[in-house]
Amino acid sequence: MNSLSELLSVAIVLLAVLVFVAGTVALIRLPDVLSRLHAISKIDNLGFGLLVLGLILIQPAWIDGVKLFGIWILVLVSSAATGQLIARHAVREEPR
Amino acid sequence: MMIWSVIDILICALVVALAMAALYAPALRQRVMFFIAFGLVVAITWARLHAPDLALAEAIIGAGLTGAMLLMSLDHTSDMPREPASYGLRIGSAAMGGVLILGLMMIVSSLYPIHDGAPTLAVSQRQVESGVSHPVTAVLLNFRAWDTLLELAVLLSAALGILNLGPARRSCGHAASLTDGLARVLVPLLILSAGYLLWKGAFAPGGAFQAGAVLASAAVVIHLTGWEKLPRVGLRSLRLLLLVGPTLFVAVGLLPLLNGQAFLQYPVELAGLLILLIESAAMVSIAGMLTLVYLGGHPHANWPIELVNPKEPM
Amino acid sequence: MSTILIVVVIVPLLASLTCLMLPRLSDRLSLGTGLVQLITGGLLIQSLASGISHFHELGGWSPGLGIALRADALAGALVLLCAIVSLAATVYARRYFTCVETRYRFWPLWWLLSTAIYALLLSADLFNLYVTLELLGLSAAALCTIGAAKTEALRSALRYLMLGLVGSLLFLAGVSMVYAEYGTLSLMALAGQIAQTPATLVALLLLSSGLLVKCALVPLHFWLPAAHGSAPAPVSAVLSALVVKVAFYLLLRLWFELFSPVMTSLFATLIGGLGAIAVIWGSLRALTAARLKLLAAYSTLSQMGYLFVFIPVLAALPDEETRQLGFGALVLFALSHGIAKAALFLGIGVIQLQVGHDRIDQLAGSAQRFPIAFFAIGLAGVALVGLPPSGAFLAKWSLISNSLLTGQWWWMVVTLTGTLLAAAYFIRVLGAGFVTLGPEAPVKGVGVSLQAPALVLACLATFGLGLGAASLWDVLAMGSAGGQL
Amino acid sequence: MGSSPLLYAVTGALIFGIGLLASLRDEALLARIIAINISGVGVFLMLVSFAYRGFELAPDPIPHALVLTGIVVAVAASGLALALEKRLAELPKSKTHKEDSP
Amino acid sequence: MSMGELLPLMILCSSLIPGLIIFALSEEQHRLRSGLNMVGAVAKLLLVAGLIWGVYQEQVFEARWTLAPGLDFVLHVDALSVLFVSLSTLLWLVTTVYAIGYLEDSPDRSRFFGFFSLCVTATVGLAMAGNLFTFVVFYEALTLATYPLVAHKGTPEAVRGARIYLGYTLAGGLLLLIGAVWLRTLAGPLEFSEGGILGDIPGLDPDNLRWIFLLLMAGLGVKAALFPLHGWLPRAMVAPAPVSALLHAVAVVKAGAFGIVRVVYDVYGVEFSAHLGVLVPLGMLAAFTIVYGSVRALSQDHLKKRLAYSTVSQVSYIALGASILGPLATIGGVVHLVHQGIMKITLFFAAGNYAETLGVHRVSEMDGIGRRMPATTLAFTVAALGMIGLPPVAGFISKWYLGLGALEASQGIWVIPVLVASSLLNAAYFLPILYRAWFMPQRDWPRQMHIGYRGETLPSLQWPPVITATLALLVGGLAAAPFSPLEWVELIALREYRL
Repeated sequence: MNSLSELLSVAIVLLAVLVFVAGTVALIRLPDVLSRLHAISKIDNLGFGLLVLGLILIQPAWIDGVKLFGIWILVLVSSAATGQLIARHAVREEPR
Repeated sequence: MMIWSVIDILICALVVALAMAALYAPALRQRVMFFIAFGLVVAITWARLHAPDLALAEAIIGAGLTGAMLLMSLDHTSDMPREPASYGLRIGSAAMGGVLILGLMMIVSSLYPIHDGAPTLAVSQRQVESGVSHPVTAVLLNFRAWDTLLELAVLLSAALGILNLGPARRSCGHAASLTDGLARVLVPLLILSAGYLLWKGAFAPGGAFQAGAVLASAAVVIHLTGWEKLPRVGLRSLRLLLLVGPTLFVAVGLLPLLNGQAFLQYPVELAGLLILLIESAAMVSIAGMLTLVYLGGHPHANWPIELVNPKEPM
Repeated sequence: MSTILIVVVIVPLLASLTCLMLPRLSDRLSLGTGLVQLITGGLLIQSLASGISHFHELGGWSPGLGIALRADALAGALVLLCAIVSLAATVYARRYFTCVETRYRFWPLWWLLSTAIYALLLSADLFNLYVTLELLGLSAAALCTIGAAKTEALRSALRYLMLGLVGSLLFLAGVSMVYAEYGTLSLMALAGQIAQTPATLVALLLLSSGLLVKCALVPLHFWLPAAHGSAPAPVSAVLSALVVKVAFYLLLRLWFELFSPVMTSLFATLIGGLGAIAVIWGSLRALTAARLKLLAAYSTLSQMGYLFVFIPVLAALPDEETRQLGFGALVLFALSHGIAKAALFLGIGVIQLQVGHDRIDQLAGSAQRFPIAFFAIGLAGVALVGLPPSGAFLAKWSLISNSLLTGQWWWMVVTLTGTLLAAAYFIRVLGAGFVTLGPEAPVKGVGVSLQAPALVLACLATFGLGLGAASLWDVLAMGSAGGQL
Repeated sequence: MGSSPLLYAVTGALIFGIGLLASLRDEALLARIIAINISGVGVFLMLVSFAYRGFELAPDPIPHALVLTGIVVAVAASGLALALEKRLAELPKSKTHKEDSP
Repeated sequence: MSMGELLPLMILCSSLIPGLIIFALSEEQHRLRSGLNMVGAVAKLLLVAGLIWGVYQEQVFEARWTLAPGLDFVLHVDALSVLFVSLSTLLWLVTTVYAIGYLEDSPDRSRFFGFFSLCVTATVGLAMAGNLFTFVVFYEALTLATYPLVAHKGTPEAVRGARIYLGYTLAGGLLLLIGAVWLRTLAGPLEFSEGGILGDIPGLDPDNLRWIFLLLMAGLGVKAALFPLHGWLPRAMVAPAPVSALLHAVAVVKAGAFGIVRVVYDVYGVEFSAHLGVLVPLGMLAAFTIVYGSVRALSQDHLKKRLAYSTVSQVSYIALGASILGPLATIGGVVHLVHQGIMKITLFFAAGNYAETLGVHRVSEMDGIGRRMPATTLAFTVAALGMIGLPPVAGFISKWYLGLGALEASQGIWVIPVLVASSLLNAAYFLPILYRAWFMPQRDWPRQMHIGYRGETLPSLQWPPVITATLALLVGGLAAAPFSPLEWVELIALREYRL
């Protein structure tokens, strides 16, 4: 736990965990579908982004960092698409 | 090292919790969701137990494909309210089951410590002759190639069985322009990574099954986005698709018999190349078979539901 | 390094692939493959009889690492049984499925099932047995739904598949336990090492219960009547004659070769008891069955029960010589039941094809309209009940004398009541068939080639095995490589 | 260090038991397929935990190959079962008759 | 394959091969079928003649085939088997002629004659069986071959009668099987040999042997129609006349009786069984069956049922003869096997003629039948008198010897009254038929079979009863002739008692 980058990465990962916890709490507490959807996508882009950033810092080889970044992009794309689809479905079903 | 045992306990607890949830959740829909989550956590367990091949396979096939199949078949299984068996029966069976499981767990724990069996040494000694550097692929495609060939046959029999079970699931129609965009990005990416997985299988976790499954997931994406303009795969080429893997495998296996060696005994210097050849053919077939398994029917069959060649005797 | 084993296993696989590739050739190809299998089976038995033991290390790796194929007398006898029955069923299926499209879908799956059976008989590796069991279960379930499958056929195929999966899972759990404890999967290596430890006992229980599900011993049997009863005739013939028997073959392998030190006499008596219940219960249900195929399926249940009644008698036999003879009787009974049951199902298929249903109470006049098929059913009945000219009679004779020898007379009582009940439900069928129709009934004849396989099999079961049984004993005596089988 | 694979093996045994019990219960097919897949994972967990040779050493590859084969076989079987179920659901609801009645 | 081995097999095949060929023939080829039948019957007769000559020269005929280790399929011909083979071959020839006439244009004749030949093959095989295992094999085969014959007509009653028949005989077969297997495990291979084998095998527990004897007798008793097990015989009368003639008067019933004689003489040995004390209960049961059968026959109005009950009682004579220790009683019992066969077949032929030509089934419809069908009724009368035991006809001889044997074995006190009582009862149920047939005025017959030929009925129906009746007279009258059944039985008794 000596070098600066490790210290920084631990801090960032802790932050990411915080976001995850907040998102989950929001998911449970919030009443309607759209706002809960908002909480979920927050977890995916912000929380996961911080996690990836934290990990990139402690990666020995830079290529692994790029791979991690690629993973993040993929998660972003898929969560946005699914979020949009669920929202479309929720809106159409609204008058239920 | 204490941190690792904490993580182990956490993972095991999560796995058991998700398993219980997937089995005893009230509604079928919830059970399928829990099952997919269970599959992902099990993928993490394989990673923890130093089995990257299995993590890949579990993620793609266990959670991915099986989960997709279950989701698709949710719509035609009615959630029949099962009247729970009498209270006494449930308690009795739970108790009896509990005792059995406890006994099994004690027995399993009595097996430890696992003596370091001969096989690990044998595999590493003969590794160089197997033509591939990654031990799991060596075992899968050289030492125990007969298992893999039979496994292909199992997949083939499932696919053939499904082929004559009526028409495939209707594609979900044109959901949204966004999914078109997503699919247009994802599908080529999947195909690319399938090729990469296949080629890497020789010296790192990967191989025919994972690559085939990735291709099948590409087909799932296509089915979900309902791309009608794709060229329809002809019946003849569908059959060929299913056949190329096993046939090539058997052909390569029979060659050594010509000069008096055993079945599936690849010549040592050609082993690497032959394994790659077999794996690529197998990938294509596995992709076809898994897609059929997902579609749940004959892609071309336009049988009206009742008319299933009635003059045919039962 | 004998390549005959490879021929036995690979020819059906190749046939399945080529039938899928070139459907138009599939009819002729299937006939050819059936003949090749019969010839190879004959050669295998002949070479085993002259004492050559067959062994084939796949991929050239020693069994510790790779998988080996092995054939001893028991496996050779069953390979021959499978070759005979599947050839007859193949000839039959060519006429049974009138619609060409169904046949094109039938052949590939049919030969996959045969591959599974041969691979299972010859394999000498525990995990390989799991994979072949799985292939067996899946292809059999898929075959049940060929042709215009009604809801009942689909529902029973589904139940058969699910129970097959549960059985395979139990088997796999047993395999993993064995691998954890002994570090190897090869049957030959394991045969010497198995010791009496609690983990091995649990492994034995898991393996055995997995297989008992597959060969439908009494507590786990409810899937069999529906599955065999509603499948098309050639499929239910192979299911009843071969698939159930192959699972029993595996049980024999495990109990007498691998786990013989763990195999207590209490366990054997328990198995015998379950077998006895199966014999009585199966026959009683067959007596009240409404349809011919259900009757045949229940009779399979009860005849399999006999095989389990043999186990405690063999386990209690004192010296090696009589045990070898007793074992020969067991194999003879399995063979004669396999062939006779296939003949019965093929005969029933003829009636069902022409009359459209197989309800027993409306079978009047079938003795006149399909004389050959009905004669085959009668003859198969003789072999199934175990009356003199048939091999089963010799087997029952030896079972009764062994049970008297070992003082366990109750097995004799079970055998006799079972035989009487079997005779009763066969009289019921024969009686219904003999009742003559009025002259005005349309006597629509049936092609001979549809009825011929049933008759050939029936004659083989009664006269062939009846008179040729002595040679089976010397093959078993000579060829029992591996274990004290 | 030998403790952790034991934990996984025991979890595997637990899941195998639970899954098996659930698969024998008379429920909708979907639930029984999930149960069978779960109990399959339980057995695979036992197998892989037997192969684990500690943190530094490479694990024994044979169980890994077995489990890979097992996973593929499991998906094939589940696929066939689901397809059968789909076909059953599509066929016109003929009167559910006991197997013995004509 | 020396002549000794070949002849038994040829005798077997001489009816097996025609039978199998006949199965394959279609209905229309009736000329070929009848030809085949006749050729088979005549060939068998000639072969049997050769056999008789061979056995007379003390030549050994044996064909052995190991079916399983320790279980041999043996055809061994000794004096006793020659007697039964010649009886069944001769009567098969006559019955075939009769059956061809009787089933003139009825359906399913190929199936009928196929099973008919199989049944005779089984009977002949049973006669030539060399050990108890082969005997059981043919015993069961006989059951199987006769079932389709009894159920031939296809009417519901025929099928029910056949079902009852099969139920009884299969159960009996199983009891025989248990006894045979149990004995086999105790005493090793049971080759039939004159004078019995169990006597000189040390260390056999007598109680076991008594139980085994009971099982064997129960198994054989079913076919020999001993008292509790005779139920199937009257019900099996639904079969067509040739079947009830050959089978229920000669083949099936005699198989049981022959089995009893084999077990008592060639397995246990008559002295050893007397020493075991099993013969007296057998004798008692036989005697009771004799009386019971005759009493039941009195009340039967249906002609064939009355004959059936008379068969039940007559066959027990053989069992009675076997159960009395002494050469004379043995001679009486065994020779009755032949005489009863000949007489009873005549009665059944006559009954068949009445049913076929005039549609007469009941005794009450038979008054004045003598004038309408003189030849058949004459034959019926000769056979009936023989059954009662009047001197010129064969029946008298066997009863005479039985009486002498009983006196010689000092068991006369209960055997003689039984014999006298049964003769009186026989008279009681046969004489009214004769009186009604000859002395009552003719009445209008239910059905007149119109036959071109001026005789009373078809030639092939009329001649068989006459032939067998004259045969009964010849056998009775010329009992002392060199090749008569009586001489032959004395030869058998000679060998059995090792005198």
